[in-house]
Amino acid sequence: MTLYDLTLVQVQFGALRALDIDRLSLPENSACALLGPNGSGKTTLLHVLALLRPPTRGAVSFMGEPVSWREKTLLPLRRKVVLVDQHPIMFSTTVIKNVSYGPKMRGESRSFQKRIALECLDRVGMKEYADRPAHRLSGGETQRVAIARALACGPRVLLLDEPTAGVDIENQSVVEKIIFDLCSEKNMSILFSTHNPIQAERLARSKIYLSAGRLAAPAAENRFPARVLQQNGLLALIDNREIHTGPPPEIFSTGSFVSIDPEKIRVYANARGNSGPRNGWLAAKVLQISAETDRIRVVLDAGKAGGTLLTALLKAGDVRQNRIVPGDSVQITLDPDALRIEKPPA
Amino acid sequence: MTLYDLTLVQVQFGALRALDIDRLSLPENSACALLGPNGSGKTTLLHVLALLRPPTRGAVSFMGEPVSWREKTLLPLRRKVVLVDQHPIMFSTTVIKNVSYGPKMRGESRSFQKRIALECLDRVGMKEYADRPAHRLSGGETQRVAIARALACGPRVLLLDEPTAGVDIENQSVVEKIIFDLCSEKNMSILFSTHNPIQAERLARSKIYLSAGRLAAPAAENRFPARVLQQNGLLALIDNREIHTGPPPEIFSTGSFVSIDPEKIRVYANARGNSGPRNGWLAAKVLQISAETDRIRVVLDAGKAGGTLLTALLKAGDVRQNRIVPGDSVQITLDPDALRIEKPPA
Amino acid sequence: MDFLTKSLAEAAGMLASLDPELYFIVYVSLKVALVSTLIASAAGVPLGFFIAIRKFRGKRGVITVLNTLLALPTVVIGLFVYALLSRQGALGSLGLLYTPAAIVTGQVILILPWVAAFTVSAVSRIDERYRRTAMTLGAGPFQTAFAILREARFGIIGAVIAAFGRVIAEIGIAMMLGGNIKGFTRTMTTAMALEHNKGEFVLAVALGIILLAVSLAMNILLQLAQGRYGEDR
Amino acid sequence: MDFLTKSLAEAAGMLASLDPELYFIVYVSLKVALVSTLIASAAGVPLGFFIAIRKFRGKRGVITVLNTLLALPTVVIGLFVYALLSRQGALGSLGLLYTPAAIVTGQVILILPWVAAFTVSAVSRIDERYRRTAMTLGAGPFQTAFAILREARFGIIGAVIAAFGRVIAEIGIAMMLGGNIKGFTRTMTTAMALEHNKGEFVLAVALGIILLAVSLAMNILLQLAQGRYGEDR
Repeated sequence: MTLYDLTLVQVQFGALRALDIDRLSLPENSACALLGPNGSGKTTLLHVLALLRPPTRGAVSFMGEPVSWREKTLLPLRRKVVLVDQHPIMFSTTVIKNVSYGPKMRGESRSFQKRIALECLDRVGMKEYADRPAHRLSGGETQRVAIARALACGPRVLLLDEPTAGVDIENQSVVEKIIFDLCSEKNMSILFSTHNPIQAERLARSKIYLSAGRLAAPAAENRFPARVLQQNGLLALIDNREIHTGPPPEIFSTGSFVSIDPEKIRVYANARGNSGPRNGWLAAKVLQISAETDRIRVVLDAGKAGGTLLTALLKAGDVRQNRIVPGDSVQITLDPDALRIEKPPA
Repeated sequence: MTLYDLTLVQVQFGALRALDIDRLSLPENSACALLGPNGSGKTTLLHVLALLRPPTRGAVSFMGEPVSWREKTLLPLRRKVVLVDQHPIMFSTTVIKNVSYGPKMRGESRSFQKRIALECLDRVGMKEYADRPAHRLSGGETQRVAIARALACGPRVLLLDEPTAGVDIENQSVVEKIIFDLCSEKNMSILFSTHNPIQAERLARSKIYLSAGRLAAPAAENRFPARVLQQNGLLALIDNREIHTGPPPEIFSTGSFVSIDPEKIRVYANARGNSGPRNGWLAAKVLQISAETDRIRVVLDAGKAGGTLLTALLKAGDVRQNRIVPGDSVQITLDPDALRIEKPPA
Repeated sequence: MDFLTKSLAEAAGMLASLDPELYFIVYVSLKVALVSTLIASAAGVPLGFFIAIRKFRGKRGVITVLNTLLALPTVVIGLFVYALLSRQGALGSLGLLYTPAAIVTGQVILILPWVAAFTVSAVSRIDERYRRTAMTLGAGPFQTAFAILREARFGIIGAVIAAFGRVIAEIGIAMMLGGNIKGFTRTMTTAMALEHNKGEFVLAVALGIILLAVSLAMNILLQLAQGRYGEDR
Repeated sequence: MDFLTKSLAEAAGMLASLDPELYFIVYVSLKVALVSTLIASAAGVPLGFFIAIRKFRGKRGVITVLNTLLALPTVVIGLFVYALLSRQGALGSLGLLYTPAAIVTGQVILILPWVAAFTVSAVSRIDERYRRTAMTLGAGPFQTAFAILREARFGIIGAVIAAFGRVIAEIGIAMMLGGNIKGFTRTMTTAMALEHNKGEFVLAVALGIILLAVSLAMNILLQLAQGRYGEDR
């Protein structure tokens, strides 16, 4: 069974379209990371998935049921999913009363509330804080208690909004370890947002990328404000650099964007003695290479002067064979269908 | 001439020692990045360097002169250095009045104020915003105007606190480009803090690492809360994993930290058929490889279960020869003097 | 200064001797102020809470009107209620003029907007995340409202304390609607204002000491409530 | 209700006929309130600004005292100043009792803590980054202080407006120290409170209309200043 099915979901804040998702399915018992830059809509998506914010348009179905967004039918559904905010707040009472809030709302007995709260606090290593005032904890401690408070609700889905942002360095690894353990939990799906690709890679089994409110290719960084010119029938201008592309692009004035599919960038080590840029090739410098689920993620500096960051997704074999090491100068080409040009908003 | 000389500088906030620097020299005309995790003292150091916060203890000298921290002698020195805050605030007036504030304070003529302000706004591409109310700009626009406002002071030193934090994605590359251009400026030193190693690598010519208020080895991540046990005379326990070390460590209870020198970690590709861990070796997985000034930075997952992130600094040749690619399982050893054990605070 | 010192000494003696006239005036003042505050709070706190947590058309306008009503001068309220309660007035037949009930009526009109407006402000200051947190943890609409109310408790207590401090120290309404009738509607403020140059100066000073003590005590309570409140956020 | 409507109609007629007695009372009220506000602001704004931007021992205590003085009841101030200015009082020889100067003295004592406390609060709300930004851009100590003052301007204007609104509507001080002398110290509030059941009801209603208009106007100005202020941050 799928956990969530989103169809043509949009969230509009005044003039800003914060979220614009054509179709998104999340399977049950998944451990999924939600990636994207600041302002890309991660938090808005989490609020929709937590059934806290009805989308402006579109249909959401949760655990096979279409969500009607009427308060009466919503409550039982909402009790199956818990969101932990980016900077969680604590009710101004003790830690244990915070953690037992969920069971209390569900009408559980006092003894059950206490038992489950202590159990969950123990899981995050905060049992000895049970009787402390909750609003005096540090950022990292608050995050851990907030996770315990969410777990005490016994949710089928746990949503975490940037769980390690604003957490001190000592608690960061503790929180990551808790999430790692939760990700292998049976009978609970987990979805967390992060801006840290390494964290996503280590903790999650799958990933979603957001860029400007839309689902994006797994390297949303490759999106540039661009003037696109039809010149020689074949060229696109990005950040004043020429990049080859197959079909002649349409002509737009400023305000348009160019996205480059990271899977369609080829990277070649500089051939010996062949240092000058060849026709149709771009010179670039390798900055970073990291592991992606079944690919290698290569971050390239393709600009003239501190210029344009490009992300390519390559096969491990290609990287090994080419002996590409960060710091290397390389040459890149784009496949004919690598470029996607977005019209400026009307 | 050195720009700054700090000797035994400490900044204390109540019980917290936010900054504790034994010795730091910054050369003139440098372009330097200041790295370190949240709460490591980056902002506090910038405030000291901007001559805005006298250290609790220690001596600062600026452009050859010892700083006395008396308001009278401080003002002429402070007029040579400008700090751009992490989230800069704008005075509630027009953009151009904000930018001409520095020249105005220096008693420049109105026509000069206006000319220099427009010039600086032009440099950051915000000239057409001159007459807008400054406190209604977006985060990225505010950052650009704040840089223009700082430049209008004609400083010898420009300090930027996380200049791309809180900046929308479109403006991020613009701000980076501005910083890149400023870094190649003659007669102006630039120091910026960032938590993005790629940004530091691309924009700066040198780097400073801070960890818990102290200057740190160039990979401060290798610092773990640890129980260190004298066991077999040779072992240290980190995060419940055993790591070899040469000299028998002292015994501390909880609260101590272990740092591992990233230059003293050796990484070996798994020998064929020799997959089990050998004596004195640790198994790890390569997560990320990136370029560091004259080294390659390798991020390793050395934990059992989503465990311990280790950073190693290797030579490019070693990486190439070993054909290490992210995703690989590798084995690592530590040099006998790789571990440094910090006593818990008294 | 000698005169002031002498009056203070005599007033202290009067306070110590448990003068029945003095303490009856204090009793009337406290009773009237307490009843006014209770009525205004019983209506104003739910009203303010409702305005703060509900979204409805014209909400901004309602809050502006509420804030504007804060400026109602006591003498204007007094005059308005007088016109209603006087023999020629619409409610003249009730015979309430120059009774404690008349003072309470005017004072409730005075502080109801205070209690409501400060409740709106206290509840609005509560971070949106409290609502979201309660909801995501499975609270229904009433439980969510209660969680928000609970977080705003110090602000709301502060509103009630401020309202009590305001009515205990006001004079316009008490004078115009109570009429300073000895042993019936004479309050601390009316006695002080009207009797001081009729040979009752020592009584006035003694009442002044008590009124000052009550006012300062309310203010200190208010600062404690706000301080506690501020610390919590 | 008929009575109230009739009174309102007659009062409107009185307002329209530019009745000299009516407008002289309004003139005295506005003059006294304005002078009080100006004196209190001239002292209270710098005092509050100084307390807010300086660090000194006992700052918290000074702010607590200032906040506590907000609760001084008008009748207590009136009684205290009366004791000073009455023939037997320390300043009795000045002959100020029952003059506009006496009212001003009492009102300044009333609102000086208001102006100062609200200035402290307005300046303290100004983000620490404004100070830092001014300093790093090369401003000296006075220029930095001026930059902060400039950012706090709407809050400070709000404090002054609130103070004016408070004195124009207060009655305790005006009555006890002015004595409601016709053509000299009779203010809107004292006239309304003391004359309404002596056949001067229409005058009282006419004054009530003007006082209400002034109070609401002040309050609306205050809301604008605060709104503008809030929007800026």
